[in-house]
Amino acid sequence: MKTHYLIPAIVLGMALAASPASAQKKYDVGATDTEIKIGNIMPYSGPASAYGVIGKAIDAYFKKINAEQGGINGRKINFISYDDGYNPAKAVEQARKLVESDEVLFILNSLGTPSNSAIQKYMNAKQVPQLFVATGATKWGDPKNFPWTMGWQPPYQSEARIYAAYILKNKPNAKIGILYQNDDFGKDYLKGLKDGLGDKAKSLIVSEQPYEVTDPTIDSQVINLKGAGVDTLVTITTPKFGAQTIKKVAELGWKPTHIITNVSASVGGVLKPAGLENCKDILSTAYLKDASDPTWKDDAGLKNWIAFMDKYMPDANKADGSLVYGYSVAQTMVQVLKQAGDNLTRENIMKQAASLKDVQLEMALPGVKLNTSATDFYPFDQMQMMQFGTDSWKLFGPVITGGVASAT
Amino acid sequence: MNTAAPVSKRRAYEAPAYWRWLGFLIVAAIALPLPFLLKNFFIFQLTLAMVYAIAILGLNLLTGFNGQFSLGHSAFFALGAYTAAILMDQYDVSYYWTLPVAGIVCFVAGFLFGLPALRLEGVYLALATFALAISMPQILKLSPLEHWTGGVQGIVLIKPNAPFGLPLNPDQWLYFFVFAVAALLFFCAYNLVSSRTGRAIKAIRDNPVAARTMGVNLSLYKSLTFGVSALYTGIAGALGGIAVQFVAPDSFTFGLSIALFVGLVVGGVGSIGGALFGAWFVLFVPNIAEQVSKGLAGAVYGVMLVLLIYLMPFGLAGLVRMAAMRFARAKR
Amino acid sequence: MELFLHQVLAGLATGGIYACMALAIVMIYQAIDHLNFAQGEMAMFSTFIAWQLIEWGFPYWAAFFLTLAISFAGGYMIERVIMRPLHNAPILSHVAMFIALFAILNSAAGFIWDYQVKNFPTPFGTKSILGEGLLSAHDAGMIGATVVMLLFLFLFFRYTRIGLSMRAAAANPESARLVGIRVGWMLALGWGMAASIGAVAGMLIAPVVFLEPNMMSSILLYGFAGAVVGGLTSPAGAVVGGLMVGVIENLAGTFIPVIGRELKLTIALALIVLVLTVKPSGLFGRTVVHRV
Amino acid sequence: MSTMLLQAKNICAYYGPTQVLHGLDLAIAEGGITTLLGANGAGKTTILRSVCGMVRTTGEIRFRGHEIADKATEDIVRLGIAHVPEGRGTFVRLTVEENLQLGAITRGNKVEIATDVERVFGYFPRLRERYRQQAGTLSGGEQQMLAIGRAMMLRPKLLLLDEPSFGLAPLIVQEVFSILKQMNQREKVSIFLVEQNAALALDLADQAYLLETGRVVMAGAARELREDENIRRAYLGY
Repeated sequence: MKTHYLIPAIVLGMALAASPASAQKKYDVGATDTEIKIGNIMPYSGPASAYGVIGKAIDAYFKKINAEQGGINGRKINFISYDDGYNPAKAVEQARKLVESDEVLFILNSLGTPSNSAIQKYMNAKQVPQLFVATGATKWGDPKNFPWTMGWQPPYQSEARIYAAYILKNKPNAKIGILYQNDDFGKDYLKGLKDGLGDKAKSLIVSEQPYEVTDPTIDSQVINLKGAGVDTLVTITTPKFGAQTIKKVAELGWKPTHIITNVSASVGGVLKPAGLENCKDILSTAYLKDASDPTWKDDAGLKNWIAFMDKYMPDANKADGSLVYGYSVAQTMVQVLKQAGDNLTRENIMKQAASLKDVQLEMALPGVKLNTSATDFYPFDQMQMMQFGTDSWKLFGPVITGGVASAT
Repeated sequence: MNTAAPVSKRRAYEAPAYWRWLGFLIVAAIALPLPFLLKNFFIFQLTLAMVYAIAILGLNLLTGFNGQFSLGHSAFFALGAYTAAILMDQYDVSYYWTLPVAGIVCFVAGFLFGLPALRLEGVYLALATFALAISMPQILKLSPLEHWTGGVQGIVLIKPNAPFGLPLNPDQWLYFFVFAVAALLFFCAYNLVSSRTGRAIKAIRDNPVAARTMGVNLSLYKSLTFGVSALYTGIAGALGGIAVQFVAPDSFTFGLSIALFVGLVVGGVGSIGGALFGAWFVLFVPNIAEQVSKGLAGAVYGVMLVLLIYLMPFGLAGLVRMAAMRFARAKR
Repeated sequence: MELFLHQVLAGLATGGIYACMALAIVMIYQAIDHLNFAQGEMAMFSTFIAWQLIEWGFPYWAAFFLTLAISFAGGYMIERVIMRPLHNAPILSHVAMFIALFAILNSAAGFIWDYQVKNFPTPFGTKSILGEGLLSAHDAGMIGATVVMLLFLFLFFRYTRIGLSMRAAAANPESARLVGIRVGWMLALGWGMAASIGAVAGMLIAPVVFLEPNMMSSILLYGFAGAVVGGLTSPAGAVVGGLMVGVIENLAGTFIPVIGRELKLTIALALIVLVLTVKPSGLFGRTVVHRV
Repeated sequence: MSTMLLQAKNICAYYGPTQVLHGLDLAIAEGGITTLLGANGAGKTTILRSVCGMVRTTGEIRFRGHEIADKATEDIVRLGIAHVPEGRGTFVRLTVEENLQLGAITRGNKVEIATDVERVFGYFPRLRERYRQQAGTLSGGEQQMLAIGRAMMLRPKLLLLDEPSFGLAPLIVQEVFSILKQMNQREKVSIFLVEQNAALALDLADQAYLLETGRVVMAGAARELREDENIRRAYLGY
């Protein structure tokens, strides 16, 4: 079976980017007639090694493109991925290696807020694109100060604002308790939530409980939240702590309105380990399809993804949301490169990345589209809320466009 | 583990003084032209290697020469880096002035930490320093300090340009700058170790009871060594922050302490020159490991470490010393 | 006051985890006179083996005991194959070896079983038995199992010849050889037992924190803290120490304003270091008196 | 004179690359007390360590017909050689009881072990009072007694003693040495004694060797050595 998975995207892209393949070939370092060199930095070792599969998924997808389509516009993709062990100092070293020694055209989807913060200034000074960074911090969409850096996933703050709006509308007198990871990720969400609640933040939030990634359990924090009389719990955690929280809340016989971040909403990766019976009515949002959610079992996009997985990553655990993430990042990249045509300068890559119009990825939720412009560096800024039933998420309400892009 | 006397009690083979000078000249002859031959990226890597070498040397002064075990040197590295970063970022202090300040701050911190640590030995000291390493990133993230530390986001720094209109790019300049600082610090370490004070420090390692009866003030010397060790590591931290142009809590986790410790062991406990090889290992072996296998990068690293320890249980310095001893014997 | 009680109870439940780990740490310290940094990863790896066996359809208890046996063999082999060639090397080289072992086991587990969190079954059930879910049957079972192990170890070391031989071999290998003890075997045996106890700890802890390759890295720290505060020479001290760490940490996080929530671990550690400066061999540790 | 219990031929011993013993011969008679004299650093301790396989040794050592030069320490011990090492080798963290039990760790019969403990108490009544105490808390003399007691728990054929008088008060030394004499006679254990205090050692021993820088320079009956002019001047000091 040889299908062009990106047909809708390609059609759209062609329609919008008038004539992508201009006659004249233009290259910067890293691109030739036969090859495009793309760099990447991932935490294959160290505390965040769980996310290393993103790099592997991107790599696998590019292998597929090279094998099945002969690359993009006749150029094979050479994907060079390095390990930074989630250490910013190492990320700087690896970024410089990619740019100065391997001479890549750009760096794609480097992971982690600290690592990307560390290399941002360097990349912009060198004028090398730092594309589609793998972090949802809000600061990545700042074209005025950092024209060479672009985010990809919905900003954490956008998602948090969606929850804030939901609470204000449905539980105006909520007693909100927040459990958050004490790092850039947690604090960004916290800010988004407070901004979204506006004046009412002070009166509605009754307890904020941070935890460290190094904490073995979050039991103590959950007990404090319950003790503070919280009736609306917002859980801003990574998957492991998300599962722990769901389980502990159930063990305590506590039934608050429970909102959990998209990061920890995977059915296979979080809810199943925590016990599906404990997850009834939990709220979250999504922008990508959850491969472990039975809702999508007959979905064409998912079937393509499964076919890809079976062929190129047969040993991977399909419940891992990072695989869908990496796959979608790679598809976005392919789209941008197709748009760029034969003009493979760094400037044009950046320009094309900033000219995505209503691109519907096959693993994105229906209606959740990629959009960028010269002033909008948040490719994904749409999400939809969902509530857990007995064994799968049920999407509800409209596709919401986050407020952050327009607010800044 | 019993780390009261962690190093072998065998008599070390002492190379004659002129060998050391010769060694230094060879190193300098190789190191000085390098920045004109290599790409900027490699210059940057070598700069980082020198930074780690200084930090490992600091750890070696404490563990190798004084017999005090520390898993907490990432904390002093962080303290030095943040001192430099905050001075540069908030008070516009020139980068070169941040080094002495970072050194002094870390010396004081190390000395003060050394005081209660006096009561602890072996595993207990290991735990106390371990606790320090674990706590440091959390303290750096602390909300009340966010104004200075930048909290979880860290501080971005500007790379210094070469002064006096020297025809060097920032990477080359920083390389020479770090080389000069490293040369000075290594020189001081050599002199310290072979001085009267140095003998007292080593006597404490080898036989504390005898040292005391010889009139060595144990508490003072141990705390001072802790301070000097922290000073070295703190200066390394400041240089590291300047070179990387970014400091954040995640750069200074317990993993850094482990890396420094591994560098210490493979370089050679109680050897000053060994720190250079240790730094090389810390910086490059993870890169080699990930080239072998991405999924098993950690395992490959571990296996390489195992093999290296089999090959030279006393570190590279031990191996060199043994070879030198054989050589000297053969000559006789 | 209610919150205080709740936090103490929850602290005991979490402390049970630390106590379990602390016991494994003290055990290997008794047997090899070292702290083993790879101990947590060994426990994690054993737990993955148990998980795999259960996935393959073994009943829980069969998997449990099979894992104990496999772990014992694994620990024994690690000593024989990896540590043995180093018996003349300085102690710091041993520590570096533990670090290497840590890296290898952690990375291999991630490679084989990936990083997705996995649910691990509990033999005790999850019913709440005290204070509405504050102390579940599993928590109680875990503390109970720790105490049983403690008792078993106490009897083993105190009253069996092999236990006595192991203690002697660890404390003074040269003298032990001079009374005819095969020290090499004793060390390997110690590693095997420590690996088995670690496996029990891992299998008891996993149902609470979920199984994944990094499950043990932070627990090991708390285990160390518990073991050291209780005194490394005293298995009972380790258990008490572990429980204490759990409770102190919860109380610090709950009742110290502003910095407490963000620095609860730091505060707990600072307290421990304070305890050590007052009582350098831990609360229950025996001071070795040397008279010449 | 009875047969030879231990016979060593041409032993050389090395610490790392340094040779300490240079091909010496030695024989210990069954049932007797043999002493080894020599200055500090002459290699006395090394000989004991060679016999017990604790140092790299070449040459031939036969004990009751077994070749033991290439055997591991624990196997040599199991043949019936008990060694009280320099510094006594006490297990300081263990109790007196446990230390004694360890001495008999290679033996299986619990009843015999219990009677042997009683026998040790017969020689050293003070150990009975300290039975449950941590060995590290004992005084120097008591620790020496414990070390000898522990060695006797093996029911050895040969007892190696390294400087039993070291650091002890003269009165205690007298006591220990007279007990050693009794043991030698009653327990049928041969003793090989390394001692700084030559006068004391020669009084106790039947046979003696004099060692200088890793070589035997004189051997014979203890009585004869005591009369020797050179020995008197160099080691006895009168």
